[in-house]
Amino acid sequence: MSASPTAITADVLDITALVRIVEASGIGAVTTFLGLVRDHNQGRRVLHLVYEAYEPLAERALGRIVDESRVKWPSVTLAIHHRIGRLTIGDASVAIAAASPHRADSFAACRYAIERIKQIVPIWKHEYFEGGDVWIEGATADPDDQAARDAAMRLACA
Amino acid sequence: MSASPTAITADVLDITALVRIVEASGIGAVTTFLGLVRDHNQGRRVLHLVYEAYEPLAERALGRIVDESRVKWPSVTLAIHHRIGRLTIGDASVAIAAASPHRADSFAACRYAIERIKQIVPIWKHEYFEGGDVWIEGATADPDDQAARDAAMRLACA
Amino acid sequence: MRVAIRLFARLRDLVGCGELEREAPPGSTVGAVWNGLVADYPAIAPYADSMSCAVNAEYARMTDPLADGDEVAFLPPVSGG
Amino acid sequence: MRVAIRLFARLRDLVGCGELEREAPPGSTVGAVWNGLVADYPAIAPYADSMSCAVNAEYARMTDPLADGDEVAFLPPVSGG
Repeated sequence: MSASPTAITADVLDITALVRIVEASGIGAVTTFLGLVRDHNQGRRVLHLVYEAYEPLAERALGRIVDESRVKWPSVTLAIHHRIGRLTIGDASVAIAAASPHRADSFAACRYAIERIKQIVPIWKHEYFEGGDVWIEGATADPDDQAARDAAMRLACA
Repeated sequence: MSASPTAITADVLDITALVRIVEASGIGAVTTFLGLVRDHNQGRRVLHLVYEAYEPLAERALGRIVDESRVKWPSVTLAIHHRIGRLTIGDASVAIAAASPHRADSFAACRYAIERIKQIVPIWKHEYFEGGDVWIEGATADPDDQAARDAAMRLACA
Repeated sequence: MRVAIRLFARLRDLVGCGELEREAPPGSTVGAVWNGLVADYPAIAPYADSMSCAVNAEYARMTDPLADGDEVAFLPPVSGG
Repeated sequence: MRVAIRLFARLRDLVGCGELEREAPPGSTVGAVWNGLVADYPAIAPYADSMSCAVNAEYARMTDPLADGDEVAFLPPVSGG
């Protein structure tokens, strides 16, 4: 597993290793988030997913999210790993760890991170379900879209 | 480590094992929280902590929190392990995992759980710091105190 | 009747013991047992305003009556998490 | 000048290829390269309203000018997480 705070990786995600990356003296709270592949989506029985990324830009977008978080929550240390390639039901597609002296900030930054990932990181989910396959298309990625940032901030356990 | 969803334990807490307890088919999101022993508290340099519990009541109080969560977020599966005994800086004193089909509920239930733990679980922290030691006393435990429940709910990433 | 008393954290330190037994008249309340304890250990009196109590490892009220063999616990404000 | 084009996800599937090269007049914008691509592959036209673009792995605007050797990427709505 990558020891970098941000990574796009084909490796299995390891939440304990991610926590180790953000741990530091003075830390009292770590909030983590794992996104897992669900067995159903919009009424379809999902068989597996293939995640694809525009890797260099995806890495930069993760770094941007870390920077945005640092501006809002200076005491939070954030790590984000997103998996690519073939994933089966129950596999973790994304893992986030947010460490801070106090818990309010770790919860907020962790939630903000997953919302922003879904908005601006160039990764695509190819869903293979019983009876076919489909590219999932979510948000038009625009890191400068202030309305999207505001929406993520509102959800950030404020 | 205990495979039970709730436990008061002297063992090292293992967040990956806790996630495994709550994982199930249909789960798309897992939020976890780890409380770690900080090196400072209220200006004191902390050396180590000793956590003590009234174990049978503490186990029941954890079960009560799980029940309260189930009423509010029926789709969430919650696991809570609290460590007792001697802990040093950086050790995890509490680990929570909340799994649900969608992330809003997993964040909310996880935050609610840590707030309620601090309100109603009969566990006490004995802080040994540079120059002395002190029993930390927080909340008067009253599981029926509706104002306390409401306060926890307000913080639950609503 | 005979009741077992459990004390925790600083309450235990003030009394110097975490497990005691006391004789009490049948039907005594949790509060009556507490008052008897305060008579023996005046230093714990201030906890009357901030502590919780439990009977047989269930949260209880100071007005709850006790039965022979009950375990009553007095709990300082908690600090888990 | 010569630009490299990167396509992802369904955009790539519609074109049948994820990496193309195109000749373009000096100073051509990202939008001009896109329009050339749409002329060759009309099926991708609807993405004009929902996609993002990047130049040399940085988010860009359709009005940004390109230089020789640039890599321009067209990105359908994202679905990570």
